[in-house]
Amino acid sequence: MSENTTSPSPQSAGAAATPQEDRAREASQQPRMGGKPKFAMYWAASCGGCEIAVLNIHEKILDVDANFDVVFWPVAMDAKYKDVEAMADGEITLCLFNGGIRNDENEHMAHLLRQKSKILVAFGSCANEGCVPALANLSSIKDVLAAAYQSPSTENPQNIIPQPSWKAPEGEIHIPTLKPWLKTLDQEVDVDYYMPGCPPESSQIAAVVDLVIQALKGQAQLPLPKSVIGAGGSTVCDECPRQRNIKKIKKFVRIQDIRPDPDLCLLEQGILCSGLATRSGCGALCPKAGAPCVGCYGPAAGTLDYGARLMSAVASVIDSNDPQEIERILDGIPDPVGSFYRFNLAGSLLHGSKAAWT
Amino acid sequence: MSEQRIGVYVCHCGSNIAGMVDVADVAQWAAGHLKDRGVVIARDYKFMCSSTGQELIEKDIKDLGLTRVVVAACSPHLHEATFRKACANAGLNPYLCELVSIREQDSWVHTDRAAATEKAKAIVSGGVERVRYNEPLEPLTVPIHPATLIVGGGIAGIQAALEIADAGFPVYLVEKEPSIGGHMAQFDKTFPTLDCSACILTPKMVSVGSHPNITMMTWSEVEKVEGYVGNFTVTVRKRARSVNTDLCTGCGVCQEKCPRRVIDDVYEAGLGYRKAIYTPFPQAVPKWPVIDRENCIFFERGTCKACQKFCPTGAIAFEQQDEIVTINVGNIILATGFDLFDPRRIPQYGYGRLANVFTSLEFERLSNAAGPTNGHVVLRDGVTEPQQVAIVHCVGSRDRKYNNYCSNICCMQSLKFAHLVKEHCPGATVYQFYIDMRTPSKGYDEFYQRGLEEGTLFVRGRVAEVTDAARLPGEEGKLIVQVEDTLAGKQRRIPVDMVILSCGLEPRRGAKELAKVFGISCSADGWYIEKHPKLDPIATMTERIFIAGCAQGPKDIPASVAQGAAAAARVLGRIQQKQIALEPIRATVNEDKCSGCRVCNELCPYNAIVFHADRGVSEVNPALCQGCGTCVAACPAGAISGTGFSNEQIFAQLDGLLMNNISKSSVPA
Amino acid sequence: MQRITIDPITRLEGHGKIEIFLDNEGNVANTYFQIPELRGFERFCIGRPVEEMAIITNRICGVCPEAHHMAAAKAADAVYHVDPPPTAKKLRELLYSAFYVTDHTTHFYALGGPDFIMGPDAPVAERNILGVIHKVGLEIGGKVIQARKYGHAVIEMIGGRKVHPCTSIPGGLTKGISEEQRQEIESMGRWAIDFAQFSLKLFNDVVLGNQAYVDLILSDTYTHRTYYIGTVDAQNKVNFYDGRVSVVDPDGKRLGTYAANEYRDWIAERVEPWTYLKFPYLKKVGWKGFVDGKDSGVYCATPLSRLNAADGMATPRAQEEYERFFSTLGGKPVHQRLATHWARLIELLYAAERWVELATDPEITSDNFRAIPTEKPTEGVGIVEAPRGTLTHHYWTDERGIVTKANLIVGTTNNYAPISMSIKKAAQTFIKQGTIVTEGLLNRVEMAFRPYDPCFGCATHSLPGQMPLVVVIRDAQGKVVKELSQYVD
Amino acid sequence: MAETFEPVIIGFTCNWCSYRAADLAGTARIKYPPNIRLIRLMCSGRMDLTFVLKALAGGADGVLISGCHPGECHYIEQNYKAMRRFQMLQRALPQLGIEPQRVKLVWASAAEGQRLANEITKMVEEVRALGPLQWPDGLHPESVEQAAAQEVTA
Repeated sequence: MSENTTSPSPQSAGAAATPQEDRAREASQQPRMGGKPKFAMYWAASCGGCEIAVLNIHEKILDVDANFDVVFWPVAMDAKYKDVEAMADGEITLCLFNGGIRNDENEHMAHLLRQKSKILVAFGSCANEGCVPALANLSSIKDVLAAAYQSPSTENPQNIIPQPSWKAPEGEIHIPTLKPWLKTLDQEVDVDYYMPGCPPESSQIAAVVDLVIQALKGQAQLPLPKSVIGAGGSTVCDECPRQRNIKKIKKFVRIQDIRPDPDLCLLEQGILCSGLATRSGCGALCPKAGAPCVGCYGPAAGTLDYGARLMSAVASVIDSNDPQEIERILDGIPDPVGSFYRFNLAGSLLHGSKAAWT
Repeated sequence: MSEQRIGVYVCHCGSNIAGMVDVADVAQWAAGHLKDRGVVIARDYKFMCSSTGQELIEKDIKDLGLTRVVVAACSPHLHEATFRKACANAGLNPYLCELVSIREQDSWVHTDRAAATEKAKAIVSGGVERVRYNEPLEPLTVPIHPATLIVGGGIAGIQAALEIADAGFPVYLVEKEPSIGGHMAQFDKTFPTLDCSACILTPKMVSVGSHPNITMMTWSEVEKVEGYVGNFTVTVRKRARSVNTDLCTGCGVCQEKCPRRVIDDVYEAGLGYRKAIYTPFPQAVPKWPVIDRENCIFFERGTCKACQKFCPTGAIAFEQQDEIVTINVGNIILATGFDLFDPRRIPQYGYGRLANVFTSLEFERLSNAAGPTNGHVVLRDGVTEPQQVAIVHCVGSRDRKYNNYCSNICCMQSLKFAHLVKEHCPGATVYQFYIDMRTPSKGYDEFYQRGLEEGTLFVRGRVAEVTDAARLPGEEGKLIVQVEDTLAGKQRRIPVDMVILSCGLEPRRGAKELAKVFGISCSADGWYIEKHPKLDPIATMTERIFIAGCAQGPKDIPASVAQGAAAAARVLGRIQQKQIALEPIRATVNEDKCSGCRVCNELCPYNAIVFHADRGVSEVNPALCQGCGTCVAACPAGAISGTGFSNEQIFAQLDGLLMNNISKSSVPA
Repeated sequence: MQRITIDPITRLEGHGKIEIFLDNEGNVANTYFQIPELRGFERFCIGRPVEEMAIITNRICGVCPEAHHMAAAKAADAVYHVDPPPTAKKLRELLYSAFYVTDHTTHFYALGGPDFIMGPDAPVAERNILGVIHKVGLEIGGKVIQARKYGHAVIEMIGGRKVHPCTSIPGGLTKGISEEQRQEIESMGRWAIDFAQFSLKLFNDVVLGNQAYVDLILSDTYTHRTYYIGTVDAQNKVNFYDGRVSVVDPDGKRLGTYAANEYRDWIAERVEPWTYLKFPYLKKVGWKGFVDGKDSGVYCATPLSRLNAADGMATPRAQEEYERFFSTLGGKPVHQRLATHWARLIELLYAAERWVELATDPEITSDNFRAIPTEKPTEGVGIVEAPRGTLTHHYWTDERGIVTKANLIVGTTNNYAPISMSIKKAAQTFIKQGTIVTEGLLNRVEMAFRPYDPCFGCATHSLPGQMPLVVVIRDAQGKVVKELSQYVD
Repeated sequence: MAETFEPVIIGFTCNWCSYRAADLAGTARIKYPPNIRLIRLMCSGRMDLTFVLKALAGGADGVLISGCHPGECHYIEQNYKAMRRFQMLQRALPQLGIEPQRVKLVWASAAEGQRLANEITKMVEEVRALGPLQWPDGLHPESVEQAAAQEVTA
């Protein structure tokens, strides 16, 4: 779920907003003595693409170095985990947190960095809405483990499954405990800003870096707390050069089945494209490359449930009033949940399948 | 959201609600548990809708500075207006008031007091959450065009046209036949009074024809309706008459001289002939004939022109083209009438196969003095008078295979036929084969009695078959009516000379297509749906479009006339207001969020959504929008919002109904 | 008994945790290298359309999404029994070569290289890309950034996006490239060749020019006699995108080669209860535990392995370097793990050369980059050489092409056992009779696995965070007696 | 949980047909179980699948969607859009581990109070038979973990 959750339910009725505003206000004040503001970036259960995307801002990375004190960034530099614990609360000015919350260690780091950071940014699709790994929320941990440790190439006659703690002959050793359910960052801790994308586009990252630097110099305003940064206010179609006509879908096709017209809206050609419901900001990269939008920038502002929005929209333009024919047309979408919640399952209203918790 | 001050008012509705719901408890609960949701006062009262009840609300609004009001009482369809008005009186925008139903949907339908009371709490809680997101709205007002379009020149349409025109407002009367008059013009006598149809109809037709405020468009059809409530732009196709109406005097020479005889299956129901250039009947209004180009020799072969040769005023105009005219009107009355059920669909009744099986309309013509037989009731041979006549009721009506409904007029028309047979063919025996006799209206049952007295024979039972296959002596050369006499409880075979099928009424073929043109809806039977089956049988669900006569359902002449007049009265009332206030429930597009994906474009049946290619965004025309909210739900970018039923309001109501708005711990067990 | 916990390891693209147990004499009793996470891709690929595997499984790893994209796309081709047109294959390989350039560059300059360029005993604070820049000069930083930039430019041109490409579908690609793009790609490729040669020269001067380093490379500490695998073309030359997988024994003798769909005859995986990662081994030889030698099925799949498993490189300059490599290090196979860094640079050169070869191929701009599948989808395997090892994707589908079972053996996973062995060996070398453990240990242990460039993001199909290298020494009761970090206190 | 489980069902009705049918059921004192709570929309075409999922995620055990009969929509044909969305959702629910019978589409004209009451009664029984859905509170995923605690250590 993201900033734009307009759900009036009291849990999200902005009750949390105040501490954010304080943090944001403080953050935008001139850094106190102790020199440059402190920057941290951390990856929880993620693929590392976000780190790569940040590295891909190329020369801009030097601005970060020039304007921030990089105190914690595992992929780029050595720093002591203990150092983070030793920091004062809110000592880190800006923390980009990517990755979902898959195990108790991720949880621990989320809480620690929340506590130590003035501005905590949910960075990238995983932290925002769960991304592809959240599709695991469709199955029980049992099944997930079975698929991995009873795989066709695994020789595991005694059906060994890794254990959170195990008594080796020499002593007990531990590995983190998997959670039944991959969570988004703001399902675990309070988040100040949301930066979507899988990964966020480097150009957007660069722009945000600039903005924050300006803001810290008092030359710009930080966006309102809880808002989405580094993305557009519309959906991908807004940036898509393909020609669009009124939508009437008689048949859904799989991309390998046709040679799509390179200039015409993919959805109108029956290819399930998520662009219409997906927040703009990427520049419609995939549709420009002839591939349908997969939805990695998440829901548009004001959307409570990405998949429900997309389903409602796509179903509305099915060109038939006959239940049987509609069923036939829907046969063209063999994996609705996978297709409509590809990146958003953890962030959706249901978070996953009942299978994951029963 | 700024802090809300909400008042909750729980109505006893005497014992209607209080009898099943502990209203005091509900009010108390709301005051307590919904306090931190903004409820500052919660009262219960005997009759909230009473003036004292309303004053209660108005007083609280003033004294307590309420910003929102929730009334838990009856259905919003009953009293929403009442309580909105009360709020308005107290200076609170009426749309900041929410009426939730704990009567129709709770106290009246449940039997367990405790459960009903808990449900009432949930309903109130839902209303409170929702009302927090209600916005102050102003009704949209649009001016009304004073002109009225009436489609259909039958008796209902004629009546409506005259009422409005006489009141001094312009009327366009569109009729697809060459003359107005409709089915009534085909009848000889009308039940139950048996007065002459022509005698009472013709004067009305004439005054329509000559009325300064009525523009008649016969031989014409409506092709397109655009614009919006109160300001429709209607496109009418005036088919080429091939006659210059400025010159034509209606002398009729052309019709005499025209060498091409055509079977007239509209006016004469196929029993008589007309010419290729014709007026349907002598008293036709307007008087000008039309050339039926399918059958005109000139249009077939390029020669003939007899009519032109003889026309004294040179009014024949073969070169005429269809004319497309657009007219602006503020109101529309649809009086498109009915079609007769085609009895060929019931083969065992033999119509079309057995010469002397007639339809009711055919008989109307037979018995009409101006008809093909000059009023002689004879068999197809044109000479033989029938000695035995069978009248079969409910042909195509009250029959699951065809139409479930009762066609309303058949019993009476059958009684009329029986009377006419006896009048024209003295000594003839007449059988009525009926299921039930239905003669409810004024003077109808008396007419039925009269029929009985005249010695018409009534056989109760649905006719199984009409055949000419003689099996018993006396059946040769006769039509045999096979029927189970459900009173005598036995099968009977009754030989007759003539069978009259009292055919049911059906919606006009193409009624559905026409409904689409006007944006109204049809019932499963195909009749146009009225706004309310009892309280508003004249209006449709589409503002400014009314229905009259058989278009709304089978009815007799008095009812059609009454409904035509009623529709006219409605229209006149509207016109006098000069402008309409529309419920401000509308969809609006946030152009910054709109990506121009165009998902919504095709979804609006009122074409209220336009796509601006230049800006790459869609826009909703508030005057065309009817507020259904389909586009709001479909917009993948969440760029369309709907006033009155916004996502926020519905989400909030959900949380309220599910009691997610109050911490679970404090939910009463 | 004492135990040492190293949790986790820095500058390794993924998360590892090392437990070292000492016996009462203070010698290493055992080490456990644990991988703490699992995301469950094999499970949730099930039910998805197979054509989406290329965009779902590349989320396994943001460091080498291109590898997963390719393997998944090739598997999907196989599932549909469709053979993409030559142009499609060449475009994919072109993208893939450019990717290799960025990836190997990143590793050598940011992750592995610093150990050498700065020297193993340099303060950790300096043993990173910034240190390298300071030592070798600022323009090198620019060059490294440039190399990554160019690589990603090509990836975006063909793959549609810089990270997580999206254009490979069953039967080919969703788009081709224009002549303008081709020219741009070619000129960037030519620059990449110079850069690769520059990097080899750098290695030559700084590392091979320094006897101490050469000795270090050749020292037994970093040597394991294992099997090696790597993909080779028809001429048994190294190939990243396609071919048969060649398997050679510790003596360099080729056991044979296998095609993608034969992988299960050769490779099996073992599960241990103390780690989420599995241990692949050669099925034919069998699992004998964490030991090397001819009788142990433990094998290695790295740049070094690929050179060992092949007969040479398919491009001229790389071939020269290939020959020099083995002559310098005393013939095939080379078992010294630290030589992997050198092997990686030779691959960098090959990738750059291949990049230009393909960019100048007359077919590359053809618009025949798609074949429409006509067969019923069934089952298929796709194999590519990920920079960190042979990558295998295997999918079974129903007749609609919906995945019913998925099996993934990922680059780094291949090397899990050898890495564990390297760590143990390093620990044993540097912890003797309770020698006071110093940070030297940490550096050496790090150096032991860094050649593998392990990416446990791939391996665990997750890439959780890392923490600085910390050694905790506990006594038998598990009480902390000493704690060391990489920083000089 | 109580001896007999009392499901909570959220009903979405259109303003013109099904809500009036509910009114009619009331006026005619037709009885049905109190487990349903209605939300009035202008048209079933307003039905955003988000409403259904929010209801289910928010504690509802079932959702009833109701509108005018096909061909009788007050807005001409918008109820067909509701139907299309409903059919789409029916295909997604099983993947989410939710029995499709928990969400129902019922056409009811303004005259069909009895029919609506019957459908509600039927659905309450069906959902009662399915048992509680009790989806964990989305904003507090801990409840998910409690639900699945025993699964955590496989």
